[in-house]
Amino acid sequence: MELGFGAAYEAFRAEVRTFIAAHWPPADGNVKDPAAIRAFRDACTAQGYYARAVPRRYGGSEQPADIVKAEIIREEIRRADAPAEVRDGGITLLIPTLLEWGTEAQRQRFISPTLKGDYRWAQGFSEPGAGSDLASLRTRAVLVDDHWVINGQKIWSSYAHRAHYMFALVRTEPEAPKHEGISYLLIDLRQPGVTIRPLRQMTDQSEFCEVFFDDARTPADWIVGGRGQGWRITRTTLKHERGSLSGLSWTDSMLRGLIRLAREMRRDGQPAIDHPTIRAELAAIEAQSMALTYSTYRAISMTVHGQEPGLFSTMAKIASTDLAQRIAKLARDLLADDLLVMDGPQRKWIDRFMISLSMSIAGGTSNIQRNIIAERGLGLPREQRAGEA
Amino acid sequence: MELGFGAAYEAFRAEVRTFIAAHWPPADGNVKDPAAIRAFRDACTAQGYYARAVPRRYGGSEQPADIVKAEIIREEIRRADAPAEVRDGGITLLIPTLLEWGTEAQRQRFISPTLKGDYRWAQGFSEPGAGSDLASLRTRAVLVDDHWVINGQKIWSSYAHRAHYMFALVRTEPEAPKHEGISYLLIDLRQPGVTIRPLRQMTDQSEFCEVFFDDARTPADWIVGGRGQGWRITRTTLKHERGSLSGLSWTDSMLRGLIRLAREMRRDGQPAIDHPTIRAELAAIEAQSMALTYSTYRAISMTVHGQEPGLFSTMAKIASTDLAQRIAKLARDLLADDLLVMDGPQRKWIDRFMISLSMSIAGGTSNIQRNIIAERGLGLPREQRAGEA
Amino acid sequence: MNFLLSDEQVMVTDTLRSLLRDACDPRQVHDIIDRHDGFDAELWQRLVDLGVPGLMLPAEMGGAGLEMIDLALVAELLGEFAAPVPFLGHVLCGLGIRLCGTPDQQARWLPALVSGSILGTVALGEGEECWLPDEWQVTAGDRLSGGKRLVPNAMAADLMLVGTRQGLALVEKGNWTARRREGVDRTRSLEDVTFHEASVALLDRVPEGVTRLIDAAAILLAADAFGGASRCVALATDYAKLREQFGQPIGSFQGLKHQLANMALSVEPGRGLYWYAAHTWDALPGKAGHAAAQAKAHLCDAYLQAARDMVEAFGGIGFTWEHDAHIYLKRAMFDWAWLGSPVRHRLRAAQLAGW
Amino acid sequence: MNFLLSDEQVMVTDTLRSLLRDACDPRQVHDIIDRHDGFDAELWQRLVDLGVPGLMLPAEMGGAGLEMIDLALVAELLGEFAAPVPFLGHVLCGLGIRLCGTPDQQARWLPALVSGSILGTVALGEGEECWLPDEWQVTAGDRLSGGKRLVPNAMAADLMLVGTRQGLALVEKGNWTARRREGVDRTRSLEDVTFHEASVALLDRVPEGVTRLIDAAAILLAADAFGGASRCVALATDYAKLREQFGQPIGSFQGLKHQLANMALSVEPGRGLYWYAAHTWDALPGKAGHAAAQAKAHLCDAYLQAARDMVEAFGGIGFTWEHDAHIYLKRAMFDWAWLGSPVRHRLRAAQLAGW
Repeated sequence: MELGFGAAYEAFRAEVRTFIAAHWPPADGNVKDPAAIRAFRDACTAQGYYARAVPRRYGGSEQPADIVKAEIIREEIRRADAPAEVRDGGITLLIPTLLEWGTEAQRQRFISPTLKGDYRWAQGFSEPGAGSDLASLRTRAVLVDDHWVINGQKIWSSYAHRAHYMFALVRTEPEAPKHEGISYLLIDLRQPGVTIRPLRQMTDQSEFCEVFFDDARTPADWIVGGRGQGWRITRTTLKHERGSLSGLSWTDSMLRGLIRLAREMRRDGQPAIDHPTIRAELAAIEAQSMALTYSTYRAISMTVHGQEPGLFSTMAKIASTDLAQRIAKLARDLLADDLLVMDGPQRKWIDRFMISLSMSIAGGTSNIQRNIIAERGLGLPREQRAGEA
Repeated sequence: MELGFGAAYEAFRAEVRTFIAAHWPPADGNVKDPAAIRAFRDACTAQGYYARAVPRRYGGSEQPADIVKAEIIREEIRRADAPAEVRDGGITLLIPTLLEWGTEAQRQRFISPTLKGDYRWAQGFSEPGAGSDLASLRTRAVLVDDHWVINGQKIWSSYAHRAHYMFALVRTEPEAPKHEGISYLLIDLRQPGVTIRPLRQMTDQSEFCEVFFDDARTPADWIVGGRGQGWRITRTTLKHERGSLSGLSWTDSMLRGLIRLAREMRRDGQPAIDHPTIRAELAAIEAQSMALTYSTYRAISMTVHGQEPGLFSTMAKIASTDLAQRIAKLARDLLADDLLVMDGPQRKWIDRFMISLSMSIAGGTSNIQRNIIAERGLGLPREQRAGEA
Repeated sequence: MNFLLSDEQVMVTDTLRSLLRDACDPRQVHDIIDRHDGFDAELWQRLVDLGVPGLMLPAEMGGAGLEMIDLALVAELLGEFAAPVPFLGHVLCGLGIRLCGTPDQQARWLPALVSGSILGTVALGEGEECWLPDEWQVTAGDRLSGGKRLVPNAMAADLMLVGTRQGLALVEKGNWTARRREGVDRTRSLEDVTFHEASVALLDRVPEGVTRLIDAAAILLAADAFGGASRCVALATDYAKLREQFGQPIGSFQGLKHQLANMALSVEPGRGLYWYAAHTWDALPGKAGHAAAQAKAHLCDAYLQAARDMVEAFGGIGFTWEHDAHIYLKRAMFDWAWLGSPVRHRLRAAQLAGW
Repeated sequence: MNFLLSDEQVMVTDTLRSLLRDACDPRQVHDIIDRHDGFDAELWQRLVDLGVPGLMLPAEMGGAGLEMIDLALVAELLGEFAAPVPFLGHVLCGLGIRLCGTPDQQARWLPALVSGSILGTVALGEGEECWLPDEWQVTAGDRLSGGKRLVPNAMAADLMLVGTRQGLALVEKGNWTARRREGVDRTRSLEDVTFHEASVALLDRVPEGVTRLIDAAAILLAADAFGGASRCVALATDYAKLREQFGQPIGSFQGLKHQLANMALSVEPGRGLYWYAAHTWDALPGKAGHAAAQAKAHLCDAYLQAARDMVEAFGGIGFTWEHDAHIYLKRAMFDWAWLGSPVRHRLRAAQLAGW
């Protein structure tokens, strides 16, 4: 058992650190300069640090899969505060899909500019009335001559108001059974038939959008895979999402923030962090976070060695959601009066108190996650429902 | 709004108190003397305090329903530490059933000795494999000449090893649909065909029994209601169980015990009750108990005034179960080292820590209670299951 | 025992509920929070016309001379509808004057508060969870200087009842400067106020009067919380009946069903607790401090949890500004924190219980 | 990074698991708890034969010279099977001597502990949650007097490692009187012991050795708790698959399904935490105190909750003596309380984290 990264990896780390130091910050010190940020990212790709899973012929760096190296790169980038690899839906979801299912023309056309950040993508899966239950979606596309004509509505599309394109699931075969009537289309969002309405969130910020299609059009060959294969494609794409350490660094930074907050706030005339109730709960949260961290390390180590990590792999997501809820609750207790105002020194904790709620919603509700743990993790029988075989 | 019992009731209370003082303790001071206890209970019945719902011709005191008077009687008996009304299953479940469904001969034969405590009854509903789902029970009775011949097994029959008779649900119509094949029989437990095995509990005490029938017999006319009516009879009997204050006094005494425990135990070098974590949790438990108490008062007041108390009436049971769990948890925290041993000064809290678990089991699991709250209380739809219309 | 509402109480709440259904539907609440510049003056006027400000004030001042339970029932309904009105500050101002004011002060101010011709409020907080009389640092002599925090509707108010080391003191409009806080709960504005050598009129020093005012505030917050929390249960339940997934209402799935049952379980029994607290305020004053603290702690915790659970039950839509959910979540945050967090009231209750 | 078991570790745990399946099935555990007069000597002998007592002891003493993680994996399995053996006291006794003993003491005692020719134990507790070195009051000079509480298998032990103000001290059989406690967990006997002018041999004063012994105890309890808690999840899950109600396995009802998922969620990630704690003990000693305290607190809390949840999942049958459930519930109570309750270890962890 070895918890560090081992000598070979530490050598790699040194190499990464040297590379970053040579390229960041830019000579003029302007870390906000878009051109400098772009140049840095390009250099990272050329070096084999970014776009590691993408072949060179499409603009990637085509490296063998190595989540430990990937994590070292992330850690060192974070430590240097250098521009991280872009991790939007275009890169994490669309590119792998195109690599597996796309035509050569689609790959040539879309992958490289997406990697560079020139094309930004919105995801178009959810609809009002079809959230966790994608099979029931109703946005439809009809092939008219050489274009798909699209009508309907998508929702929860992150940053669609800033995106150029959307990869979307739409119903193209209305006569087919539910799952088999869906196709995977690429759509230019900047056309007259598309209306995008950002959804204002309860935090008074906007991240998600509604997207309305009113005779929007997309070329006939912007379909990925065959007609009616959209459902299958999406399922394989989602399967590609692998265990990663990135969720952990979020948890870790929340926890460190919480400790700082507990030092700043007071309770019963003493620093809150010295109060036994606060202190014990903070330690309990830390333990929960440690459990999650080291179980993830274990799962990743096993995956790397070709073993099946088992039960834990079904629960990583909901475990971090639960942790976020618990952090939000203790933050609430610490905030006390500051919970009343958005213009106080702890505004970010007010937002987090609310955002922790959206975590259990984003990407499938916690109840669906619990079903997965129970059925896939524990092997409990699926529920027999009326009308099912 | 009036929280006390009102002047008329306070006059009744004074009368009860005077009566008890005149009859208890017995002149010779021997409060353990069975004859004295029995004499006291008989006097209470004659006075109209006990067996209030039972007609005089069967040995009861035949009083108009009045839960406030009933509560005052209970309070005064408790205060005087006098022998309480017997509240076993024979009295709370069987007698109302006989009054509604029994033949005159059955009433004459069974009610009076049951009231006096000469006949003790065990309940025979649950079976291994048929707990919450009574309709699937399998103990069967066949009418052979003038006797039912019974074979099968019952479980969770409280104190069957000390009982004389059992009221049981058995399958008499094997061809009928599940619910319609069950009859309600009275059975003498002291016969060769009956074997009773007390179930040792995890607390090392025995309350529940398994009862095995091996060609046990009961007279043909010891059936209550008609053949196949057992299910219906039981449902109406269970409906008779009314909101009562008796659960509250249990909760209240637990809470007072918990406060005493918090005074006795130490935490971080101070009395545990002074420790802010313990103190806050104790107060939170008290608030939960108060909420339960006064919502019960409201529900009872409404019932007395012919109003429907609504949502709360579906949740009184599980609310007290939840409270018991929370009490058990704080007791655990207070016990610390004493949690390790059964021979310590806090043995009763060890038992309670375990018994709190059996509360959510006894009389229908908490999950079934939650279904009732959701469906009956909140009006959520019943789940459609495979094979149902 | 007769622990239930009288026919009159049922009638009054029915009347008020229809008024709120009509005059305080969610679109109107959204309008107010989107404008973010005050309260719903029209709705407030209708509540004034109904006699809400004078409910507990003496008949000779124009009030109805009713009891705390009556006022708390109103607070429950305002909570249920998340009514954006200056109820809390206004009625506490009047109640404080009734409890501690000299006859002259009562005669001068109460009729105006009852008629709604002036708006009153209370300044209790001083920051860092200082809310209660024995924590107040602001000192009132001939003049008043210093600051109070998180005062409801201070900018709109004409009269402010200020908690000071010398007891309650009255300050008139023009004698403070107010800074608008960006309150989380936009249905109830909060401002920080500063006094600089302000003219001030001390009320009689009636220590138990001050305590009773705090208890009243706790009870009204608890009642608001119960109303809001019940609405959260109802909203989530209604949604679960309508919204379909996998071909059936999501409310038929046992997982969600049990979550909704648990929500209801943590909310509904709270009714008896806040009723009891209000009843002690009227009938058993020796028990009121303890009961009020317990009600405030228990109900406000339950409300905030119920509001969070409701947001989750709605899924993504519940996280949007357009949806009603956040109105309740934020109102729950107000009830939770204003006057001090639940744990503080629990510790106060423990002390009052003599533990 | 290579945070997983080696092939050898997998092999050893597989071997041990088959041994326990055979030699420690529930009927055997029930026999022991029904007899209530000690441990399963035959099973213990088989564990001794397998080399369990010497796993972490040096090769020159007959041990295997392995690491804490290896011993913790054994503890997990013993927890999973609720093995009624004197493992905890015995291995801690050997480990304490290894950590703090003089070469002579090591040479004298360790081979005998490895071979199982003598049984060792540790006396840490003094009652009222005094478990840790800075709380020990018992004083060892030339002689030892006083009492220790809740000592595992003190009546059967030949050698006792006693925590004193002067550090760890060795006392041989015959130098104490033991009073059998009616332990909640009958798979691990507890006795109170009294020393009266007993002969005693102090170990070297190696303060960090004493601390490391405490950390080891915490880690072994955490590992036992993880094994037991996982078994609770498995038992409840298996039952839910078999038991039918309303015509289908109860495990197909979403309500129970989610409860079982939540149980698993509160247990399974704990594996990484106890592994980490064991790993720090071997490889990152500066972090071991904190990690061990956290593991003990987190896992033992999770175990007790999982055991309670399991009993509920079984319904009435789970409340009977004949059923296995209470064996785990009571073992969870032991793990939770012995060496101090979770909250104490959390406060210790906070201090060690430098908060």
